Parts: sequence; structure tokens; C-alpha cells
Amino acid sequence: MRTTSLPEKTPSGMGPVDGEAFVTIRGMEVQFRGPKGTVHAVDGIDLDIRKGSVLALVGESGSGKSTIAKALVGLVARSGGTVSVGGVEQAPERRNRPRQSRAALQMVFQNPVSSLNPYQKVATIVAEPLRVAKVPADSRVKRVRELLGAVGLDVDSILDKRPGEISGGQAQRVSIARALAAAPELLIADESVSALDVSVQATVLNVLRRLSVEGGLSMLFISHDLGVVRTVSDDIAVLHLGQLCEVGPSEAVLAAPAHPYTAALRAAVPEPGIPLGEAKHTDAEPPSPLSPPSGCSFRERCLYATAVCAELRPALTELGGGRRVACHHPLIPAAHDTAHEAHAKENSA
Amino acid sequence: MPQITSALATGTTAPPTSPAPALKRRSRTTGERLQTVLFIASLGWLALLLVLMFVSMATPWLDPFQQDFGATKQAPGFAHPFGTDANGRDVLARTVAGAQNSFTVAAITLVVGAVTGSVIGIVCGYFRGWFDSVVGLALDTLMAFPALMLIILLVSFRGPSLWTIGGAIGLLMIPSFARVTRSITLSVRSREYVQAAVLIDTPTPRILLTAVLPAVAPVLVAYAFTAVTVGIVAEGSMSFLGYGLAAPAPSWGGIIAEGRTALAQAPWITLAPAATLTITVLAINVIGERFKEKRK
Amino acid sequence: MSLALTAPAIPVHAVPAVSVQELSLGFESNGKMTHVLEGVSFELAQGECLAIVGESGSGKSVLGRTILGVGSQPNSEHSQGAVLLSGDDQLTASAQERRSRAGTRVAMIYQDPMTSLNPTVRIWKQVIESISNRRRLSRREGRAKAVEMLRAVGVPDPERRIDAYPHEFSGGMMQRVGIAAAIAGNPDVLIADEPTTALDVTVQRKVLDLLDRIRRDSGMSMILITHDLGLLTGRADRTMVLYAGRVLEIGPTERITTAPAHPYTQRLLAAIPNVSGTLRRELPALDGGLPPLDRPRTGCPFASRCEIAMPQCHTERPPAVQLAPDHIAHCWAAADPAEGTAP
Amino acid sequence: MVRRAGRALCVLFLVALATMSLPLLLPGSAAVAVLGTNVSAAELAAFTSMHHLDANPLERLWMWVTGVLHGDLGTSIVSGASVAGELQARLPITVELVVLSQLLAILLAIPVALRAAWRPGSLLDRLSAGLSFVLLSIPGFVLGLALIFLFAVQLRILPATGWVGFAQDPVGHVQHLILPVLTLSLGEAAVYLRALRANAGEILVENYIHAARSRGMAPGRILRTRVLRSASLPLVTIVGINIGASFGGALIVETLFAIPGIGRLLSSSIAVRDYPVIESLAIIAALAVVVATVAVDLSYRIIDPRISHAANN
Repeated sequence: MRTTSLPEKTPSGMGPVDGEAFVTIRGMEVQFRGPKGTVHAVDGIDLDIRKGSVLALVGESGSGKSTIAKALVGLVARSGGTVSVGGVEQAPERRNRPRQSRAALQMVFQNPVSSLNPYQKVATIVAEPLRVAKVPADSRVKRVRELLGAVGLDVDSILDKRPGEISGGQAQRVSIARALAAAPELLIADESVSALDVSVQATVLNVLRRLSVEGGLSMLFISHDLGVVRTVSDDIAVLHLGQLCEVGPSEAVLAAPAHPYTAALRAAVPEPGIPLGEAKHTDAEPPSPLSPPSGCSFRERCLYATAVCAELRPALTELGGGRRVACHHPLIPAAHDTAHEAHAKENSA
Repeated sequence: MPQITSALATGTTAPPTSPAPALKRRSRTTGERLQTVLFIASLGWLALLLVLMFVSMATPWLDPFQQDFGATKQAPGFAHPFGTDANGRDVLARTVAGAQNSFTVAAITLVVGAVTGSVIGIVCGYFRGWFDSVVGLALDTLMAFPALMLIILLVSFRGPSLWTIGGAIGLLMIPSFARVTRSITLSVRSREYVQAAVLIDTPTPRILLTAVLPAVAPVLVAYAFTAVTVGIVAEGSMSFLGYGLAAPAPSWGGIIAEGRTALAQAPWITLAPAATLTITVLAINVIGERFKEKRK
Repeated sequence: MSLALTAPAIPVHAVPAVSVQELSLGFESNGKMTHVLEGVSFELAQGECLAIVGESGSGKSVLGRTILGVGSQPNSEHSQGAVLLSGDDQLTASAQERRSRAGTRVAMIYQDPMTSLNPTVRIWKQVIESISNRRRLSRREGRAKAVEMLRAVGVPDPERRIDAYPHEFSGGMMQRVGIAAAIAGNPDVLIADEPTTALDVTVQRKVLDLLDRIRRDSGMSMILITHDLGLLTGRADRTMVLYAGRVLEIGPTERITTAPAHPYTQRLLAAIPNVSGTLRRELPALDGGLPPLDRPRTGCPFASRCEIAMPQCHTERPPAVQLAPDHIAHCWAAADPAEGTAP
Repeated sequence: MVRRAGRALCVLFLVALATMSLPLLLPGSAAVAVLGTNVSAAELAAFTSMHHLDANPLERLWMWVTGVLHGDLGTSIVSGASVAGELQARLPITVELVVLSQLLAILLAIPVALRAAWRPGSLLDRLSAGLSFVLLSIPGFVLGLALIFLFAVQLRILPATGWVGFAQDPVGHVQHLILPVLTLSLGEAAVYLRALRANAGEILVENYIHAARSRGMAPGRILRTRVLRSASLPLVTIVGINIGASFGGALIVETLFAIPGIGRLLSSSIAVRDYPVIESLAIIAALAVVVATVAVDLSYRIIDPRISHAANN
């Protein structure tokens, strides 16, 4: 199964070299207007996804994770900021993007069953993007088989099945195969394993990780589960009420969170055989997006909040080692003076 | 050291190695059997009506206009299974001819109401926007206009043809068909598989064809059975009130209305076609119900 | 040969709060039989917390609802065994008897507080139902009781919030209201069916802490039904692993989560992505699915997915193997350590 | 809510406008219908302009509305009688029929539907399902005829047709009411029974019902206080639509039983193209539908607190 060919990458000559930002999001804002007021679902987000790497977006419900995904693909129009993929600017609305750009961003949804058209066979579902791209019928069949093999499915037995006849794990892999058929440059997985049983979840996670490592696919992986995130991602971005709290390499961030919110999330993850320590957040209710607190949005639940947190919204600042945190009282010391100076120098240059 | 024990973790002593005995299975219920019988009987009834209609159209038997003044208001018997009316016409022949008109009106109703209504519903549900609002308002207006008044107006001013009657009833059915299909389309539209289809740039007509239509179709078919019965009943009611086909032309409502004055002396003139009408509606409903259950 | 006993802290002679004996259940729909539970047995001591762990299709929720004894009960033709609440059988009891026990002797906390609280009824009325269904409460009495219950579960400003409707609460608060409603009748046994699955992790831990506190303070017994093996450590005294309607393993939570004996438990634990410890990029996946449930399982239900399955695993029901005074696995490999990998 | 009310007014306006356009849209002159064919063209024209039949619809609507504000609904172009007077005599009769039959239908449907839903597949469930299925298949005028045949012709215990005012003869009034009300209500009861049964079935499997039972709530109490409340939402909708549209049903029953109500008036006015009467009746009927829709909306808000919440969100 491993040897089955992985999806070819669409060659993008102008794309940046490995390690540099391939997807760049700057100042992204999404607002929803309602009778009770405007909700800033995404409130000024800067994010980079390196080519061939997996960036995980973590946060609790209402943090704006899924909205970012939808704004990226243009299902929801952002109200501010810029998005560029492989150096190509993406218009806020999907219909204003060229076909090539639309195909470049693909998404795998949360619910395995409702992601697939119940009236179509698996073969038709996966072939759909190829049909749209006007791939001739015979090469379509071949490609569908390759893709289904690449996501570890038993090709012959699944081709003629309908979504109702396959398991959740299989359905989710069919969804991935369909996304891959569009030859995307960025795959967005929105809570793609949270509806699956643990035993099945592992299979899907393995497929996603291999697509990134062996297939060189860039990925935005959205999840509320830190364990899952750690397994799949290279970098992690923690989101609270539409704002970034902390960004950095996953291992470093999870080993020693700099933002109290990351620490609170980390401390609340239950693991078999390991008793939970003290909770790292207060008993306060999660804030309402309709009336966000002044200053830092986490301050009401934060154990370290002081007066300044209510007055000033903390900006993302460099910590060194590729890490950034938006906190007045970060849990690990701020960037070393040298790094700080180097950074300052860089800026002035 | 692990050891086999007959005791369960909790200390009960039932032998765990014997497989749990197979649980009994119930046979099909009498209700299900009754439904099957009714279904077959309904099909049989409609088939019988169709055969009789064919006989009436293609052969000299069952002539609805043939008058036998020597045998007026004759009770049902061998020569006239449904008896004869005040003009000595065979009630069975008139009932069968009425069926033709009823079915024709129902068919027109269905085509006008179902086709127009579901196209409107699907377009509104999928594209939303100002078009949806405008059409919604128009449909609300149509629904607020008193239904029978609309039909009577149309019929009395345009003349009582099958097309006018069928078209008028069909027009009134457009809102309900549009509502049903619109709500299904709306729910399908929000499904992730439609969003996924949008993301891979599937052309909209193809999304409508492969995702929306298959979801709408079964409901539409089930609904169509109801629509047919509504068409038949509405035509009957219109004819009964005197806004149906012109006098000598037979229609169920008309025959029933004619017989009404003689309800005491010759009840069959009214009751036979009334029973035929009711049984036909019942049969179509039974078949429709069967279809709805199959879908579940 | 040692006889398995309940948790050491509990006196042996006490009547167990719940005793399930060789329970088999089947449901019939459209002429098709689904065998949901097969020969399930366990006991829950007074004051104890037992976790029932299983993935979808394991039958864990049906088991919980059968113990509770209300709602659509399986046809008597399709149920066997006994479900004893302090010695009283729920399976043979009349609907009226079961109803009289519901809320006061056994109560339930549901997975999704959004759907398990009636959206059209003010919460104070729902919170005191276990009491108001039995005797007439004056409006003042009822409201006072509701305030007391909400305060007990940590809902801030209860005097004002008792008049709210469920949708006016956040998910976590709504679940606290659900817990208040469950414990208002002061039941002996509390069944929590995935009580935190719909909640965020930070909220989840607070809710589980609350349940722990309630159990310790009141001495209630608790059955915690969950799919998440991570939740149990430090919370459940014992853990029972359910798969395709059968008990595969039962024992102290410590042992189940750190030294499981059944291959399924082992594989399930290994498949959980970890936040602590070494980073694993490739997780040991567990392919395949549940055996067909439309007929009784022969042999071990996990055999088709088990890497160390032996021929008899497919044909004969595995024996109960006692691995420690309180730890039992139903597994042929565990019975014969030479052939299996079990410790 | 403001938007809904605005929409309702808009619908009302459109219906009124459509009604006012009838003389222009429909072929056949009212003047000819009233005066006959052997009068001069000048006389016809004078008649037409006297009754403003050739005015534009908006103008006619304006005249109608200003008339209404003075309590004047116009006069019949055929009999010269005041429309308001006609309505005053006939409207109470139709309203009595409709209200009584709707009440009877609801009272019949609720207990049976709830009990049947509690025990799906029970004898009551199957019997009520079968009976309502048959009742639904019987056209109203057939049911009425059958009732007349049975109770008036065969058993001779009730009058076949006619109407007696309550003040005139209370007993006779009730006797004349029974068959028409039964005819109207049996069909509606079947509709309500099926809708409520299906809905109650869906509600009974909701988690919150299981939760209520887990706290020991008795079946009767669940049905009365919980299921009925939630299931009444769709019921209210259907009842609302039916009450709004009951003019149609009333027309058939009034014709069948020779009852001097609104329906008969409508039917006879159309036959002679008595536009002032038609217009007033159509607008009143539309008003009934619109008011019913708004009332349904309002009762939704009262029954389900989430709706007002969602609307504000």
C-alpha cells in the first residue's frame, strides 16, 4: 500500500523554496453581522504555512478555526487582510478567483458521512474533480485508482460502493482522495478526524501525515484535540476568540507553552494512565463572541492576568526559535536580548 | 499467574463459555400483511377502472349518453350494475366516463403544479437571494387568495374546459410543491457534500442534477400521489358546485349533484359514483403511502 | 483459584448498587434482529465509580439505558439475564415500578445537554422534576430547591438563572444544569453517558471534577460511559471494556490503562495520540470493523481484527481469565500466555 | 417580527390589488350581466362608469379603503343592497360553522394522537391511523351526502338541509348545525390526527423526553405538558392555514346544506359578476389568511422561546 504513487504536485515554478512561507495570511478579518451586533469571528490573523509542512490550528469552539478555513477557500468572504498561496493573491470571494486558484485550495470536512454525495458511487465521487478538469475518461479511471490506493483503501472493493455502505474512516479517506484529485497546493482538514472512533482515527491521521511528508503537500490541520495535532503537525497556532495567542513549532509549544491559554489547554488534556494536575485556568465562563472582554480576550479565564491585560490587547511578539506569543505575561521568558536585538536590527535594516 | 476461572469479574457464577442463546425472532405482523393486501387491492381497483375506461372509449358498450326512457331511476341490477338515472342513462357508464375526465384533470393538475412548483422550489432554495424573496411573496399572495374563489373565477370566466379546471387547480398547488422542494433543497444545500462539490468547481447544473434532484425526487413522487387525489377531489367538488364540465358531459361531481334531488328515492345515482370516487382516492392514497414507507 | 471481588475498600457483604448478570439484549426492526449485548455481567459497589469504555457499536449506551430502565425497553422476548438495582430486577419490573425508581434510585446525565434539556421549559422546572414528579411542590418550594441544586453544581447567580431557558446557557453551564437535574432526586446510582463529549477540554475537566466531587460528597455510585480511555485515570475506580456487545476486559482503571491484558484494549490505547511522552508520527492503526451484529457472535467478537487471533478465537467464546484479584480478561491468548502477548 | 408583519401587509395589498383588477382582467362585462343585452351602449357605459368598473385598480382600491374607513363596503351592483349589511347577516353563520368544526376537530385529534404516539403499533394507533386514512380519502361533499343519506334520509333524526337562527329556535339551531359541523370537522380531524401523531412520535424519541422520563415523569404528564407543547407548533400552523382557507370548505358545506353563509354569497356574486361583493369577500378572506399566519408566528414565539432568541441573534 505504501508504494502506491502519491499525488503529483502541481509544479509551480514561482513557488518559494522549501522552508519559506508558501501560504501567507496577513491581517485576515471575518465579520458576521447580526441584529445583536457584529461578531469578529476572525480578528486580524497573520499566519504562514511553509511548503510541504502541516500547520495546526487549535482552539475551542467559537475560536474561529473553521471560519479561517472557509475564508481561505472563499466559502466565506473575508472582510479584511490578504491571502496569498504560492505567491498568488487570493480574492476574498471564491467566484472572483481564477479556476486554477480555486482548485489549488481543497478542504476535507468534519462529518465523514455528509461529506460524500449519498447518491453517487465512490468512483464517481473521486473522479468528479478530474471530470471538471476535463481529464479524459480512461485516464480518469486510472487516476481514481491511484488516489484511492494512496489513501490506503482497498480499491477494487470500494469503487462501486455508495457512501452509505462504507465506514466513517473509509468515507473520510474517500474525501481526502477527492480533494487530492483536484491537485491542490494546500489541503485544509477541518476537524477531519473528530467524528471518528480512535481506532479508525489513527488510520486517517497516518494517511494525512504521509501526504505531507512523502507527497510534499502543504496542509492546514484544524482540530481541538492536542494529541491529534501533535501527531500530525509541524507547527501550531493557538486561537482564542478569533485572535492568535501563540504560534510556533508544535513540539516546542506543547512541551513548554508560552501563552497561559495554551498551558490551560495542555493541562486539560486527559491521557490514559496520567492523572491530571491542577487546572491552569479559572472557573470563569468562556467569553461570548458578541461581547468580547477588553484587552486580552483570555484574561477572565487567565491565572496570571493583571490590570494591563484589561487595557491593552497584547501583540504577537517574537520569542525566538520561531515562536511568537501574544501575552503580557508569557510563561517562558521573552526573546533573549540578543535575539531581540537581532530582530530589531533586521527590522531597521 | 493468570488462570481460568468460572467466576466473572463481579463474582457471579453463570458459565461464561456458553454462547448466549439465540434470541427469538418475530414473524411479520398482521398489520404488514393487511397493508400488502390493501396495496394489491388498490392496484386491482385502478386497473379495473382503466379497463372499463378503455371499454367505454373503444367499444359501443358503456355509452354515457345513451338514454333509455323506459328504464329511468332503475335500481342496480344485472343490466345496470349501478342502476340508471332520471333520464334512464346507465350510472356505471356515466361513472366510468366521469373517471376519464377526473383522471385527465388530475394529470393536468400534476403537470402544472408539480413541474412548475418544484422547478421554482429548487431554484429558490439553491440560489436564494432576491429571486427567492420575490417568488416567496408571490406564492404567499397566491396562497392568501381564496382558493375556491380563484378556481370559480377562472372557470366561470374562461369556460369550463378540462384544461381550465386542471390548470386552475394546478396553479393553486404550485405553492405547496414549491415549499416542499425549496425546504429540501435548502437542507441539501447546507450539506457538506454540496460544499465539497462547490470546492471542486462542479458546475451548478451538475450539482442540481446529482445532489439536489435525487434528494427531491422521492419526496416529490410521494407528494405527487397526494396531488393527484387533491386534483380528483377538487374537480369533483367543482363539478358538484356546478363549476365543472358543462351539463351533459359526465363528471363525478356532476353526476353526484344530479342524483342529489333523488337521494331519497334513487340513492344509487348519488351513492354509486360517490363510492367510486372515494374508493379511487383511497386506492391512490394506499399506493402513495406504500411508496412513502419504502423510502424510509 | 481465587474468586474475583469488588474493589478492596468496599465491604464484601454489601448489596451491590448495580448488579448486571448475563445480560443479553436484542432489538428488532424491519424483521431484522440486532444483538446489542451478549452475556454482559458486572457489579457496581456502593460509592464506586465504574467506567464503561467502548467505541461506537459497543452497546455501551444501550447498557446504560437498560440499567436506567426508562425509554424504549427491549421486548421481553429479546432480553435475558438480570439487571439488579440494589437487588431489584429492572428487567422484570413493571413500567410503573421502573418509573418509581427513575430519578430517585438511578438517574442519568446525557451526552448533549443541548438536546437533553427541553428547550421550551424553564430550567428550574426541569431541575426539580425528580422531586416534583412525586409530590406536589409549591412554586416557592420548587424554586428554592432549584436554586439550591444549581448552587451545588456551581452555576453562578442561581436566583436569577433559574428562570432562564436552556439555550441561554453555554454548553458547560447547560451540562451543569443537567447534572443538577440528575442529582436532585438524590439517586443511589448516577449513570453519566458521555457527559463531556460535546464540551471543550477546559470545560470537560471542570465538569468531570464536579462529578467527582458530587460522588465523594454524597456517596453515590457512578457509571461513567465514555469512548475516551484518557478520561478515566484518577476518576474511575474500575474500568470495563465493551466491544460489539461483549465485555472484553474489566479491572482496576490503573491496570486497564497501564497494563491491559486484552489485545483490543492494548491496541485501543496504542492508537490514542499522546500529548505527553515521546512523539509518535505513525500511530498503530486498527483496521477492519465490528463483526455483523445481526446474529450472535461466535467466538471472540474482536477476533477478525486481532493480530494474535488463534483458531479457537473465531469459534469458541473466550474464557474469563483472572489476571489479578480484580482484573479479568475474556481472551484465549490471556488464558495461555505462551501463545499470546498478554502479560 | 416587524419584517413578518410588513410581509403580511404586502401580501394583503397584492391580493387586494389583484382583486380590484378583476373587472379589467376578466372578459365579459358586468354591465351586460346585470342589465342584459337589449340596452343601449350608452346605458352600458353609464352603468360601468357609475360603478367605477373601468377605473384603474389602484384607484378602485383607494375608493374601497376610504369606504371601509367610513364603515361602507360598497353596494351590490345587482341588488343595490349594502355589502356591509349582507356580511353582517351572513358572516356570523360561517364563522360559527368554521369555529365549531375546528374546535371539534382539534378536540377529537389531540387525545387520540397523543395516546397513539405513546404506544406505536398499538391497537389504538393502528385503528386511528386506518380511520384517519379513510376519512382523508373521502371528499367533503361525499361525506356530507353520506351523512345526509344516513341521518336524514334513512334514520330521519336530523334535518337534511336548512338553517334556523339560535334566537329563533335554539334546539332547531343545534339540530341544523350537527351535520354541517360534522362534515367539516371529520376531514380536518383526520388531518390534525395524522400530523400530530407523526409529530408526537418524533418528539417522543427526543433526548429531552428520555431525560424527563429518567426523572420519573409519568406518561400522561409527559404527553400533556411536554409533547403537546412541542407538537403543537406544526399543529398550530396547519390549523392557521385551515382557518384562513376555510371559506372554500364552507362554500361546499353551505351549498350542500343550504346554509345562508358567506360561501353561498360568494358563489352567487361570481355568477352575476357582482364585483363590489366579490372584492370585499376576497379581501376579507385574504385578511383571514394573513391574520392566521401572523397569529401562527406569534404563537410560535410563545411556545418556543428559542425562536425569539434566534430572531434576535
